[in-house]
Amino acid sequence: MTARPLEKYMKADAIRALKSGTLVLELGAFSTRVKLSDRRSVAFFLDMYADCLVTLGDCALSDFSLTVRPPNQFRKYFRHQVVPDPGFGFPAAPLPVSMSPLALEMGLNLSVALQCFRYAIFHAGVVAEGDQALIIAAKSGGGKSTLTAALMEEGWRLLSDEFAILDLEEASLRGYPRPVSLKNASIDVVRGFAGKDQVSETLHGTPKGSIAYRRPRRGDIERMALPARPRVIVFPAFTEGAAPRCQEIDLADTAMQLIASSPNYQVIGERAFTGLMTMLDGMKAYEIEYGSTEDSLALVSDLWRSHVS
Amino acid sequence: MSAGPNSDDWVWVVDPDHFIIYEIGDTTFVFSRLSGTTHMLNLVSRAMLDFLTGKPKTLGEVVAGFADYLQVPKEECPSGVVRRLFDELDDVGLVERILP
Amino acid sequence: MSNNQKKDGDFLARRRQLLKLGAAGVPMVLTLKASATQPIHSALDCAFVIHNKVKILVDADGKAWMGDGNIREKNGKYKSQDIKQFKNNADYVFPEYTVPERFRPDECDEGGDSCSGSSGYGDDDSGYGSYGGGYGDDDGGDGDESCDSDDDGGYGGYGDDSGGHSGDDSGGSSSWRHGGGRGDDDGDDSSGGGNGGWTDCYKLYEIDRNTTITPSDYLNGSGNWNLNGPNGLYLLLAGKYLDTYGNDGGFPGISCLLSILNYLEMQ
Amino acid sequence: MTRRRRDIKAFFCIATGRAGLPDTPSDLAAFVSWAQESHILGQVAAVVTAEVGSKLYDILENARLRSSYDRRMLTFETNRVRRALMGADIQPILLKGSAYVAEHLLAGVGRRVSDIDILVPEEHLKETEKLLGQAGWRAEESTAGAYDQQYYRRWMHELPPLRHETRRTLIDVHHRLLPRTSRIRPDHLKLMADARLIEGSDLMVFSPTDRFIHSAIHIFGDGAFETPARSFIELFYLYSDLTGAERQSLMLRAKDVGAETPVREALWMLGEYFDIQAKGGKAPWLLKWCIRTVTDGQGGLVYLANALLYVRSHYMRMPLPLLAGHLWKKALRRV
Repeated sequence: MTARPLEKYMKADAIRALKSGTLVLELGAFSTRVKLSDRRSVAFFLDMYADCLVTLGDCALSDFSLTVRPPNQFRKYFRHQVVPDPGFGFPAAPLPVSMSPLALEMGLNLSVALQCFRYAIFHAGVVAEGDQALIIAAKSGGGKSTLTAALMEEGWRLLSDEFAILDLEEASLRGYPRPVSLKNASIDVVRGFAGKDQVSETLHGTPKGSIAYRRPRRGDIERMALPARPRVIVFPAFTEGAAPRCQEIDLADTAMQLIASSPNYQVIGERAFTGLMTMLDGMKAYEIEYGSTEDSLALVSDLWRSHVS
Repeated sequence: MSAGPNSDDWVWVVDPDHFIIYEIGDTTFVFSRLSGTTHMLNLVSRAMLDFLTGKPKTLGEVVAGFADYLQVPKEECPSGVVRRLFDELDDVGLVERILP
Repeated sequence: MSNNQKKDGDFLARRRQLLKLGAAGVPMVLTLKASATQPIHSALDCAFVIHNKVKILVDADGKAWMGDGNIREKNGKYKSQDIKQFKNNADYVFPEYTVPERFRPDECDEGGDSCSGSSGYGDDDSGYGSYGGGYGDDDGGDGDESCDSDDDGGYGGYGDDSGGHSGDDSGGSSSWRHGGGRGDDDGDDSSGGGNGGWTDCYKLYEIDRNTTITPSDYLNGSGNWNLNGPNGLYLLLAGKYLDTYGNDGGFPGISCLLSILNYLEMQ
Repeated sequence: MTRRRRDIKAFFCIATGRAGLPDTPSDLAAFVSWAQESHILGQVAAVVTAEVGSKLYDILENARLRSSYDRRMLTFETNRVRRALMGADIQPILLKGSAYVAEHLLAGVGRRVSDIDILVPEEHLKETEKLLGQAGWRAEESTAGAYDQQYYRRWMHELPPLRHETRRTLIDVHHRLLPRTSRIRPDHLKLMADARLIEGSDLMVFSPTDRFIHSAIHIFGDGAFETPARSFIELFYLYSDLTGAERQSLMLRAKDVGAETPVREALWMLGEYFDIQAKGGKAPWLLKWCIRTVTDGQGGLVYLANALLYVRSHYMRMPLPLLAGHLWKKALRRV
């Protein structure tokens, strides 16, 4: 039972497996059993995860099980809603069924954030050149995902849009290339430079505004097993009309902010501490402020050139 | 709030096996193996940690001797500050009492 | 590797500076935690919109009624008749001691209204109803009419947070929701002030229509609730409701709150 | 996924290390998903090993990391309780998880816990509460309300749960084992009289026999059925730790301390799921049906069985009028 790319299976088989909860997604370090109940999330999954390795059948073990389902068995007859259910009594908020792709993506994020302890997880995007990685820390309104998507166009490979996944032994980051989540204005920006077919249809009126996803490329998935050593971390700040600015920040502050952004640092304990301290050793951290995607790319490329040759 | 009752006669120590340390500039990151929690210490709290590491002292001795250890004049290191500093380490379980 | 041995030129100066801060009460040990106020992953970054005006009436015993009825006010007193009307038509009723002291009315002119005594124990069957409701669907219709009106919930923008089906999973809960309709003893309240009187035995909180409430705003750095103002009171009541009935829909915003509570629980 | 009817007994065997893992991938997958759903992966990981590099290895390693956090947290909280009571002449008895961890019992390995339980003599309750309060454990706002306080103090066997201001951990301070209103009235004084000091500590734990009895009271008398598999494995290990002589005198002690019914039910369960044929095991048919249905976890009646167990747990704790009142105004811990 070896995993094959999703698109290599008969479509009908894949759909049947998704609906019966017998499809296991093998992505990066994690296997996730996925069960979907509505057409929209199935279509989204088949499209966005087409290049990902999956197995069908009920024999595969998985780290996580995710069900996107109606909130309860009665309600499905009344209202069209779904919730992501990562299987440990985490009742996230119900969403209208039209937003089931969001529920799916939220559920996959929750699974990693709350159930993974084999790696230290930090809330950040990660891209890499070969085996050298750049961490883009998440800051509200900072434009992490837009910057991540823009760097993909510059030839960087995507490790993850949502999490820096730190190996506890060797201070390197693992790939988990899932769709990059784009909000509001950045959707059209990314459609502009990545091409229409690289971005999913837009979900309007979600709790976070409009959302669309930029798919990981086949190359990102093929190279996901190659770990990358982080060299630079940026804390992005998008400010309308701002002149590009860049300021080095103290690694002690960086450590503090990364710990605060980690859902599992406290649980893992000592190995997360030593892992993080080892990772930071020799890294450079910067706060960058910009008013346009071009400026952000220029800032990052300058920093990268001066520290990583 | 304090970790618990205290007395100037009680003997305290910091056990170096119960934590690990990384330094970044003047900041010391301490991971406590007992609590599983990470703490950031500055130069002064770090000095208190060193002052007690492997060297048991009564609270009275800590209060009396810390200014000298820091090499600062006594008036710059009032006993109230020393006691509070001790309490902060006590609170997070980094100092441990040696029972008589 | 004692720090004492590797002092450079201004090492001592920096220590002395820190000691001054210490004397001023600045903590010298900082404990690092994932901050509960910074909802780490996006799923928890939830908010919900109260689409219609909500009023919360609180009495001196900490009872609360939630509804949208009109209550006339004059010089800090409320029209007794309106109060009675409001209670009878309330969508949700919470028993005494639900609301903490700080939200309750300060002084109460005893002559105005006898704030009724113990209720709660009266409705003996309510407990059992909820078991029944759990697996049978027979009770379902009950929840509907009151819940549809407050169906604005959960997530803003599409007002579709599952109101109206509360009966499905907790039939017994209807006694809580239908304050008046279910013969809650307040209906029999012989308010001393009479219908034409005014009373200050209550405090009224109002939440405007289209108010967005972000539960995580009411968490402090160590993950404890810091609930204040009408929105804080709303969250408090939502929490009480949640603990009794679970995430069964009905109460607007409940799912959002629940996801945060669960997150905190796991910290 | 269509599943065959699960062989729960065989699963319990594997989960406690008395049988090897299933041979076929589909049986293995069924076992692992049962363990995941039953929240006992940590317990399984304590006794089961897997080949390095396999997915099972990852899953078990993940569970081990998770449960070592629980153990560390419990140990540290126990350390903090000791610190808070230092100098006072109070020797609390650690209950349940914190006792198992302090005593390094198999029953404590991998078991998920969220709070710490201690038992102090009633006359020390006030002082304990005061000292814990000074050390940062406060009644939460929800339970600090007059009703809740009154409810806990009058009817329950514990103070309202106290949450630590900065660490956010919960502690339940008991002065008896079940509520005053409870139908079963175990004689906590007799259990306390036989408690002993933990080696190298000034904290205490129950004797091994009483640990089993208390666990049976908690699970069958107090109705802690949210995670039956977890509770049953705990009882199994506690029973396994008893010597032959202790097993012989178990029923006698149970009768003596007024815990005959829950201990009989626990022994019935050990026979049902762990093939332990202990004398005295007995349970009413309805309880058996509920437990079998819930443990099996399949079929439409699970909900009914769960609901009945829930009613039962409250029924066991208090008389009817009180029960109605409490469910009506159930205390809220979290907000």
